[in-house]
Amino acid sequence: MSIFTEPVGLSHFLVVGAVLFVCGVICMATKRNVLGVLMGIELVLNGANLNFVAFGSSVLRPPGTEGIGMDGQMIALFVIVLAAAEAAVALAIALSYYHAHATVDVDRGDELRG
Amino acid sequence: MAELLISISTPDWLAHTIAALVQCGLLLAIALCSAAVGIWLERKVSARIQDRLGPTRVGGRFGWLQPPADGLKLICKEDIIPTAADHILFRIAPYICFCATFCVFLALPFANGWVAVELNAGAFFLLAVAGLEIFGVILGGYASGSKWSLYGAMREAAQVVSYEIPLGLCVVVVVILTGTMNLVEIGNQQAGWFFNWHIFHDPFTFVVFWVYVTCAVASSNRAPFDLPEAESELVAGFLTEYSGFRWVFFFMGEYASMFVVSGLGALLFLGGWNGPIPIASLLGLTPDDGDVFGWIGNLLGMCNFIAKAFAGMTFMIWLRWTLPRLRIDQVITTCLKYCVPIVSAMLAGVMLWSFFLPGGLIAALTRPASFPRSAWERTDSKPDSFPRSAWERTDSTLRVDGMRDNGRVQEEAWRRSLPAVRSHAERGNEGDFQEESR
Amino acid sequence: MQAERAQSDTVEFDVRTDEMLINMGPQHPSTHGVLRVVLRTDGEVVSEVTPHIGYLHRSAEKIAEKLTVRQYLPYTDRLDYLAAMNMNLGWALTVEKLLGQRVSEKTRHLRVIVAELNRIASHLVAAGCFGLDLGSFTPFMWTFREREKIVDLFEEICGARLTYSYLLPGGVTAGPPDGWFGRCEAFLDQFDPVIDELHALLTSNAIFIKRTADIGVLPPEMAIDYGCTGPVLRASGVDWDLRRDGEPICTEMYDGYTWQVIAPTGGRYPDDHPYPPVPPEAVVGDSWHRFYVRMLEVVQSMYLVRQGIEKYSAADGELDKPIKIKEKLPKGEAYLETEAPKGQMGFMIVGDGSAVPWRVRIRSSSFCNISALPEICRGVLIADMSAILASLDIVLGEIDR
Amino acid sequence: MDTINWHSCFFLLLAAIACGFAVAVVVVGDIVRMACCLVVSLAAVAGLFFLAGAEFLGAAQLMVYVGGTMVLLIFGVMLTARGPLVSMKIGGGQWVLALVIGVALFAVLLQAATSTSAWNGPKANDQAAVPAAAKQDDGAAAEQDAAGQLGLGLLGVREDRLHRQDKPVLLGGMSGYLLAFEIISVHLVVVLVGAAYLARARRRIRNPESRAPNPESP
Amino acid sequence: MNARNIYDLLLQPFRPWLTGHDFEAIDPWIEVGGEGLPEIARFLRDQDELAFDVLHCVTAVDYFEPDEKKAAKVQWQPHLELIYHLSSTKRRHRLVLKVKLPRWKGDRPGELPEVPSVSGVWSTADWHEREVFDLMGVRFPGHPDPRRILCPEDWEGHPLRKDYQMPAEYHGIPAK
Repeated sequence: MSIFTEPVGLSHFLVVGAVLFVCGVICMATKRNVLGVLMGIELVLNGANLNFVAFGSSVLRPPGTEGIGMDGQMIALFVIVLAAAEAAVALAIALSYYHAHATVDVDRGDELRG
Repeated sequence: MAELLISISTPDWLAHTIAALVQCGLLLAIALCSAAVGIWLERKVSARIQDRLGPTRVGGRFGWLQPPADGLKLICKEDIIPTAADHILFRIAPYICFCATFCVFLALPFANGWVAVELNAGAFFLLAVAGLEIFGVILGGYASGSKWSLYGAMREAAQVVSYEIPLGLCVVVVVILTGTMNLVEIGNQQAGWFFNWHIFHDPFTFVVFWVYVTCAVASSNRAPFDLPEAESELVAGFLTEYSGFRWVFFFMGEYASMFVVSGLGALLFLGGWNGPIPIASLLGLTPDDGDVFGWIGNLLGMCNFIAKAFAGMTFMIWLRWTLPRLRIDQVITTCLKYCVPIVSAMLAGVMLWSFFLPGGLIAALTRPASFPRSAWERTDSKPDSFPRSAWERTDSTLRVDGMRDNGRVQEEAWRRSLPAVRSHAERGNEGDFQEESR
Repeated sequence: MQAERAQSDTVEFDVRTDEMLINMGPQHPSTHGVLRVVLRTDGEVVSEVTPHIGYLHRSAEKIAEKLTVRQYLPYTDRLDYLAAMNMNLGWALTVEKLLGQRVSEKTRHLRVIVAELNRIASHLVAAGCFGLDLGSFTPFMWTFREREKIVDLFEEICGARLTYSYLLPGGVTAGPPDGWFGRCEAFLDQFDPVIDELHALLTSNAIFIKRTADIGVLPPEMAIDYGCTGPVLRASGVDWDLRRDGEPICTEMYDGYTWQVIAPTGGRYPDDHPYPPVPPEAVVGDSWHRFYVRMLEVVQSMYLVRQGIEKYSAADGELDKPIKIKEKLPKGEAYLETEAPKGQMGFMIVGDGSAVPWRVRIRSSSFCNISALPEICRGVLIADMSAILASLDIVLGEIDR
Repeated sequence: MDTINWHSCFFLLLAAIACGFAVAVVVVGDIVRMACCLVVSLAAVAGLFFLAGAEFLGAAQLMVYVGGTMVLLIFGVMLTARGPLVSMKIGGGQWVLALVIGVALFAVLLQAATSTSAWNGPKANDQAAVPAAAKQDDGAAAEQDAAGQLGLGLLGVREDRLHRQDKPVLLGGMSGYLLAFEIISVHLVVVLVGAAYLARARRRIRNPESRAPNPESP
Repeated sequence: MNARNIYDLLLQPFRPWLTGHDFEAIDPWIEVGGEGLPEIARFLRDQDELAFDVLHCVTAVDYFEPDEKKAAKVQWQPHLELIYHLSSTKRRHRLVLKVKLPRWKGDRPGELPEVPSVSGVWSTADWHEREVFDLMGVRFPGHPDPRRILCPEDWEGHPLRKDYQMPAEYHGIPAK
């Protein structure tokens, strides 16, 4: 019984989601570039999204069990849309930060300024 | 095909892999051929417009072997990577560009059921994947390490992202009309005479079609919207530092994407594989008349579709050799100040029209308007029916479903061969089967 | 509009980016040769333009100090190589001015014919390249097809297709072959409708108007200040043409000809013509007008060629023989500007009594026209740069000399 | 059992791509390459969505995320990428800290993902039951028109509950996610305007046409 | 208005700077002293009856005979002559201004002679003066951008001078 012949289940997806999530967290922690941090956030959101979709998918469940159905996909859809909006705002902030400081290093932005 | 291989005692996994590779090869061939024919067409049409002859000798008459000859020459050329370039990205970019275009062919139906992967969200998938092409362009432009390339990449990003909005809205208009995003179904709903085509559905769709044409030209970077590679301003834009076969990949990508947007336009608005006159059904070549006749009918349909796609390409070529290029601010203005508002208004118009006169223009002229019962009433009164089908699920779509069942021989061959969707296909068949037996 | 712009010092940018220095040229498709323009850009907006010339410098003035004036003639071909006849004519007239000579009637009319034909050819190249620089390739092929016919005519008359060396000081190398004037007229007849086609393809094209109208506006005062001449000056509304307003030796050549100087004075072009009207967006002195003036001048040149052919056949006498190879030059200096297609082409010859000039000075029109580039390109978009450069219609051969 | 489950194979392939490039995002220093790796990873996630039967979502992921957001991101990278800013390193200590936290988090998540038995997939010996289950859950319908279902779901019509007696198809008095949908729409508009405002910069440059002296150097 | 009338008009305000004239030449000219050039130029441009709004050309002639045998025969002393060709689009008349200069400032070889720039009066002079500086070696104090224009920035010598020697090589490129 190899992995190639066995059907994938929910937990397989969850593992992938976990990997993405953790990568995103590490990315957020270790990057000094504003945009790098932003990319970490995207990864985290995607990991979460994958979980939502997996939970909602009827293909991945053993028969008879009940998932969250359509809700999973709908939440994932909202997450995608919100992530897009978040990216736009974050990018705009990054740009004006860059104009103000001539750098995109998050560690240098330690003062509040109007 | 996989079944055939299994029957001659090939291992199951090998059989499926071979079948998948053959299918991919077939698709690749279609993509490359469309690009090659596009290049040949470009050379001939531009030559006619400019009082020239164009290629005449290569391959005997009409220079029909010119594109392969060009390709051979370009592949033999020196492959130059500038020192300032980001080597890895510079190498990857052309493949991204080409692969994205190629992936679109996966979901592009050529005739009723003749599609590699029949996706429910086909139209959406097509738009999404076609939009990935710009990654190759942006990366190529950035990685070249040249300011002109960077400008080309920036322009590409600004332009294509802007034009995705009206392009998407144009598709949404058709999706609202048909009630499905399945391209095969969209094509089948336009069967019959040419007035069944969506472009003639109502005045709004007619306008939307022209907006689609504008956006399609813009999103495939063709003149007058060819700013990313504007040769008189940016030397060659993102292509400045590319040479040899990497350049060929970009080029192929461009022509293949021209074919794709033309094909999508034909599918959405111009009846897809349905000719202006339903010759196939008049001659008795529908799937109802038997497999062989159905197959011949489909072949005719494919010719029809390809002819429409190339007509679209010819139109784009004609535009390119006639018009000067727009400026970047004018390109964005065209998108945001004209295309988006127009198509939004048309979207509202189409919604109203299909609510009051669901049958289209011809139906509106021949039949008195009947106010449809709302979907809600139906849902309440008949909870077992599919509410999603709402009021669009008219007789025609049911008929189409029947046609699809009969044309399953080819369809299944396509489906089974692509393993990713095999299980899905099986389940789909299972469902259909039970419906039938019921 | 002008006043409004002048009032505010603040320019608002949507997204500010780093300033970037870009070399446009010397290998760039729309710099018409080896011009190099350094652009300081902010995104797509050009904030400063610095032309760098000299890549084609070949010491034309120094060479002239080693050759007699007749030997030097082929070098004038290479100044504005798209209008070599007019370069020859300028040189010939300057030498004649220094020598105090005048040519016969027949020579005069022949000179008018070839000079005006070359003006048509040069303006055709300008129009075609204008289209090319705006991204439309077809007009280029169409105009070159017509130019090719003119070049064929020149090949018949002098054997060369680009560097003619035909109009020598004192005369011409040889008379036209039999039937040449007939072929000239045949060309003009078939060329008439082609002009309409070009107008349809470019002048009245909506995108063309959007790309050129109100772009690179050169006000008349600035044009005069920078010494801009030719169609560039006239498109700014200055009614000035050396064929009419020049020194006697120039204007005498056109005695008895009826034609008009094309300049939009008071916002109007001189005559009713069947060509597309001025679009409301266009401002006098912008790129569109520079293109339009050339297109209308082509028609005037056609009138002149037709009249020249008529007058040549009617004129008595023979064609003049050119001066001797080693004709001695008098002491003194003569400066003469003639109306070449791209503007006023000036030659100065300082004679010291020998056959070789002591000093020759070449004042080229493109040199002055392009010196206004930094002024008119401030704040335009990169795409406008190529439109403006195309509208100035420069030839690096005469800028760098 | 020697029949290859292609679904699993493709899952493994896409999962490997998604995870591999996600790790690459963390490891790679160059910001542009990072963005590229992220693109590939996200595209693979879109593929996983397809495998999970969420076609519409997969396409949406490709279009919005990969096509829109990432282009925006790369745009931003290109706007701000100047030599020293392309790759910025951080100290080893921080790396170690981040890794420790990351690994711990991963361990917890892994434990959670594999421990619940109900989350394990349909075993191979249950395969005979799959079509039946699909039918019961109306899985076929779910695959037939996922987008339509999704749309109706937003409106509160739960088609996936058609065959369930315990939950209502139409929630009385509720409209599903309609409110959330509307809020997000408004939110998006606000975000667009806000982003445009933030990125906008006023500055003074010397206007060439007014020859007055420059009041403030740029 | 011919050169003689213009000369009469100039005589009143600028008598000390008018150093010579020739009204019988092919192109009649007036010679002025270099230091008074900008004022005269401004006067020529702004005076309504003169209105010389166009500067066609600025050029220089090097009167120097490197060949000693021939040098004995010439009538002039070695010098440079700057020539300004002016005309008016309003009044339709022409004028040639000349400025005589020593070949070297203070006759010390290598020190370039100087003439105040007129680029503030006619913008045409901007590039033309750069060209004269580049090829003939005359400095124009007051010029906004005194760089070489045709030759490379690091070129040595001024090619149009009669005693100019072409360098043997330029950045490793043999020039002879």
